[in-house]
Amino acid sequence: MSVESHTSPDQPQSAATLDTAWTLRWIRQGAEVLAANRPALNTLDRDIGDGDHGENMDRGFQAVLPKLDALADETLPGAVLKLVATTLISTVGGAAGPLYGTAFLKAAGAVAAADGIDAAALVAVLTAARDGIVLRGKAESGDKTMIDSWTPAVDAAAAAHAAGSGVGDILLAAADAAAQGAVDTEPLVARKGRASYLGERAIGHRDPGAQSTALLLRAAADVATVTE
Amino acid sequence: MSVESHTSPDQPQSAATLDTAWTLRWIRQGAEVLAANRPALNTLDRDIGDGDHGENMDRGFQAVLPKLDALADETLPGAVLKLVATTLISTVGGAAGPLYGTAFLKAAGAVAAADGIDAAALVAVLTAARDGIVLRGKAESGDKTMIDSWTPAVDAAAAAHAAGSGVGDILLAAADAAAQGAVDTEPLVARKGRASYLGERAIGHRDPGAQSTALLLRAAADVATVTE
Amino acid sequence: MKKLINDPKNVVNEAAAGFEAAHADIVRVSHDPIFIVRHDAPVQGKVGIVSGGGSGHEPLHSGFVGYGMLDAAVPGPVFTSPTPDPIVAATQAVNGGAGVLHIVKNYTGDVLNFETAADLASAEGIDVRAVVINDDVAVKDSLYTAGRRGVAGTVLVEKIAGAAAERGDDLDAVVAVAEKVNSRVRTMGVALTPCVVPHAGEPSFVLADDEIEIGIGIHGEPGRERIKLEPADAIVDRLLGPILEDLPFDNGDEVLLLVNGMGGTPQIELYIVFRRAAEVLKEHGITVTRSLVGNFTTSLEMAGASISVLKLDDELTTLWDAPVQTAALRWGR
Amino acid sequence: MKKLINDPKNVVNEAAAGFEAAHADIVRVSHDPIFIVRHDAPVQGKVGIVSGGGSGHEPLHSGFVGYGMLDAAVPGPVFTSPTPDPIVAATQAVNGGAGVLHIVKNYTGDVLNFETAADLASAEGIDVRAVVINDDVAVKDSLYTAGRRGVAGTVLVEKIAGAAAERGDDLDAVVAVAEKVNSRVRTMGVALTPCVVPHAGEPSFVLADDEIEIGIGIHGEPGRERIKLEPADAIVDRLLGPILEDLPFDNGDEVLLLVNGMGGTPQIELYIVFRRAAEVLKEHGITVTRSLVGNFTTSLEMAGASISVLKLDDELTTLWDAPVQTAALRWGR
Ligand SMILES: Nc1ncnc2c1ncn2[C@@H]1O[C@H](COP(=O)(O)OP(=O)(O)O)[C@@H](O)[C@H]1O
Ligand SMILES: Nc1ncnc2c1ncn2[C@@H]1O[C@H](COP(=O)(O)OP(=O)(O)O)[C@@H](O)[C@H]1O
Ligand SMILES: [Mg+2]
Ligand SMILES: [Mg+2]
Ligand SMILES: [Mg+2]
Ligand SMILES: [Mg+2]
Repeated sequence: MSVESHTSPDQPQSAATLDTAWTLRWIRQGAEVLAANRPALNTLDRDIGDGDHGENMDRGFQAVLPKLDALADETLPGAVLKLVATTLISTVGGAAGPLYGTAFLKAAGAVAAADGIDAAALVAVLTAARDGIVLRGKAESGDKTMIDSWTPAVDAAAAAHAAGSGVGDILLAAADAAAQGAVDTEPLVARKGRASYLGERAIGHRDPGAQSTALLLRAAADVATVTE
Repeated sequence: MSVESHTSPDQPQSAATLDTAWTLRWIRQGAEVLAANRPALNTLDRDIGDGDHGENMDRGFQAVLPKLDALADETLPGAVLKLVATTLISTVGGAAGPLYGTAFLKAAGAVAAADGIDAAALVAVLTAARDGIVLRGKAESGDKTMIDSWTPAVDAAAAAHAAGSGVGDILLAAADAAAQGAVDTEPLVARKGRASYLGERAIGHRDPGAQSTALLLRAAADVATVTE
Repeated sequence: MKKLINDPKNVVNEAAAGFEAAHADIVRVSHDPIFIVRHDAPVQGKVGIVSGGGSGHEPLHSGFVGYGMLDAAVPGPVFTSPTPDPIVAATQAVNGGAGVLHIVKNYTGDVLNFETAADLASAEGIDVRAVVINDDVAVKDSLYTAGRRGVAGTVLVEKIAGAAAERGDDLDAVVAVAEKVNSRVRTMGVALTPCVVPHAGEPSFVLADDEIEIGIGIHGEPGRERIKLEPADAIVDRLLGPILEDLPFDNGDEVLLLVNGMGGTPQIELYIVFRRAAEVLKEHGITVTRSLVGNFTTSLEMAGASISVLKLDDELTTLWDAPVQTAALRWGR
Repeated sequence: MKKLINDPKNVVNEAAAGFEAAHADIVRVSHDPIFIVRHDAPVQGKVGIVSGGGSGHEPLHSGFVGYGMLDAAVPGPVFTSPTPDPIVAATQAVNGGAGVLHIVKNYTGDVLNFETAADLASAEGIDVRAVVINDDVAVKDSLYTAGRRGVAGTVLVEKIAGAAAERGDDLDAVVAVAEKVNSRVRTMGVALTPCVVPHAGEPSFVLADDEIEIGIGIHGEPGRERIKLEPADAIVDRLLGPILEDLPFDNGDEVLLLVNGMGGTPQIELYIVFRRAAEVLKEHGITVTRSLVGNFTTSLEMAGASISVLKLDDELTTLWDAPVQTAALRWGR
């Protein structure tokens, strides 16, 4: 695994900006984590949906992998994110396909033609992704959707940035908040997506999309923070 | 229950001839026994057929009962048997309906207009019933059908008659032989009826029609032999 | 047992009432004795066609009553052949003076009850003939069994004989074409799960979670062998092999391919079966010129399917294409 | 899980290939991206109608492609909406210059993917409009849910809008009639057993041996309540009550009554349901003038049924009666 660390070894460190290599590592790591969590996400979705969320996410990210391999070396981070977006849109289907697709598309737009994502840009990227999902899916916080993972992540990222953190710590904060957000969907009644048909019976179950968001953001943080 | 005994009490006795009252008792007792054995016959038929033999026989005999109640007092045994025949034909369906229907029709024909069935007539009646079934169903002995109950019964009845037995003992002999005949179908491979599709897999299962025959002939004997 | 029924005793009657309510443009229903006839029966001068048998195989036979197919269907109790009375009544109801054909599936009960009914109807001066359908190749030798069973091929006989009667063929001709179809169609089925007869309340047989029954009958009677679950393509090959050998079907034949669902199998699976069957026929140089896919001869909610292959010629193809207007099969009007 | 399939990944592709082989007179199939079109698409000057959604509901939608109904169907993976690409391709394939209607069942995934597809197709100059079907009264308030689901009423929209397009109505008129049908049809369903999605291999939900789910969705989503098994008549009453109240249907209305099987329910049970539903409607002074009974919008092998009631008028009745020639619904040609 390539290393972005510019400081001393033996300590976890973050890069000052996230580059194409990080973007590629993120998506590859995300694909790996989603593949490993396919059954778990299916199970969450079986409890309160139709049991295919793991299937859908895995199909999409597996379709992305060969396309990453084929990219030219000089591809910019925004272009990688856009490729992820279009591939997810054309392979995931279901609710998650257009929602994650839009998220990556808006993220790509936020990065634009920059060759690196610094702390401020990172917050903008996460915010754009979340806003894209809201634009398409019209979910509000507390509706028991992936938004309940994304919004705490965006808020935590903004707070970390305001506190002067670098990209690695911002991602860590976002990942931690997303994970907590996913857990916090458990007591909720759903108002969007299939789970909304369950009424009270959705209580006690974690939203699968919130969980996949948490997994993806954790992957983003993991590949930014490296230990020698 | 009416009593046909002409001899001393305290001993099982048979009437010299079987009359209308016996015929009515037989069919009523048969209906009762078949109702009680409905699940058991269904189970036998489920093992090697389609699971409805108890249902079919019970439906038919239950349909007979109110018709018996409506009979004029002076009805002859042959007319009772004919009524049973036509009712079974029009209510049982399946293979058993036409076969038992024909048996009772031929039995009625053998009794004709007699007002009682003596020992010789009884053997003729049983023989006619069996022959009727063979005529319609073309089964041979050992084909694992009701014939494997009827033929031993007819043979035993003929032998008992030849040995000088009265109608009660003839019926007992027939019932015993039919019961044994039903048991003896167990090791057979079927060559007629639905069980024939099972091939070797029919081995070990008793034929439901042979069993219902044994039950009916036992009822015939039971209501002829009375204990004070 | 979970079923959308009221009293198991009333299943057939209530279904007939529902059928009548849903299809009053096509049929009338007699409730006592119970049978279903074309709304315009008897059609004067036309050969009448009556079929029937135990219920639980719907749409067979009631779903095939109507213009260009059956004149009447006589439903017995579930999986139990009807008695002669309703068969006689149905025969009378469809007698337009040109005689009546009984299409009978080869089961002892059906054969015997239709025989009795035919005797009674004949005694009343109706010219009744019977054709006994025995298309199931799973059952081998009538020396050792009650003979081959009548299964999904029955639908093809009913459609084609019905078209012949509708165009005005006489009784001899209708009997001849029914026999011709029966002689040229072969079927074999597979069960993945058993079915539950309402009055019994328990499965009619038991299959382990990984077992299937090759050569199943339409009442859950067993067939050739019980094997472990295999991919659909392998199962199709097991069914088609004996079918093709039996007639035999030859290179150059044109056929109708029927993939019939047993009741509980999703359509998507039936098309997967059809795909492989068409592929195998092609490999044998046999051309599928007509096809039918769906639930036509079912066993209640059994999961499984059967494949039927009918060797066509111009006459049969023309009769197959002729207009038909029934609850379950309809085209051309 | 026992299914007549090969690799679960190939279920949709192989079924499409089988569908193509069986119905070459009616449809053509594009395999990459996967969609099914009328054999004569695009019909110049005719409004094209495209529907689609997750597979597992067959015959919906592929079985309704053909003359007088859909121009194309886009099957997603089982129970998962298709992506925009095949929807766009199907939209292009049926565009005869008069615009294209997308008939979309109201599920987040379907709505979003069809939206994206419509944007892309519009960008290529095709006039695309969408009607979102939400006939399921089991789901109450779109303030608290993703809104009512599109279920079996979809078939009625597809038939009637298809007839309007076939007779030459323009896009506005076809959209209007589709919306009219959607506004006048109400549906509610019941599940007796769950179904098994092939790639999952396990039931999508669990019902105890004596439990049923009232208000089930067509992917096994729950509805109103889980109750103990009841007689069919009582279940029908539970389904019809909310349907009749909702529109509301009134004394004097003429309606189409659709009793739809979920896939694993024997036809005989569907007719028992139909019987009671017709009886209840009659008690309310509502006349059933058109009816449809069978498996039209299924959930794989789920046992259960849904009842749909559509308030007819002369226009809708005329369009319902118009000729249709598809794999699963056919009359008049
Ligand atoms: N309107 C919405 N806004 C945001 N997220 C949503 C919305 N609807 C559904 N989701 C998310 O999508 C997830 C389900 O995705 P998936 O199972 O792949 O699609 P489908 O529901 O079509 O089967 C839910 O867990 C939820 O997080
Ligand atoms: N050809 C035959 N000759 C004599 N008995 C027969 C014949 N075929 C079937 N049977 C008898 O009928 C019985 C089955 O009757 P039943 O279950 O009522 O009818 P079905 O087989 O039509 O369901 C068998 O157990 C057998 O004894
Ligand atoms: Mg899902
Ligand atoms: Mg039986
Ligand atoms: Mg039977
Ligand atoms: Mg889905």
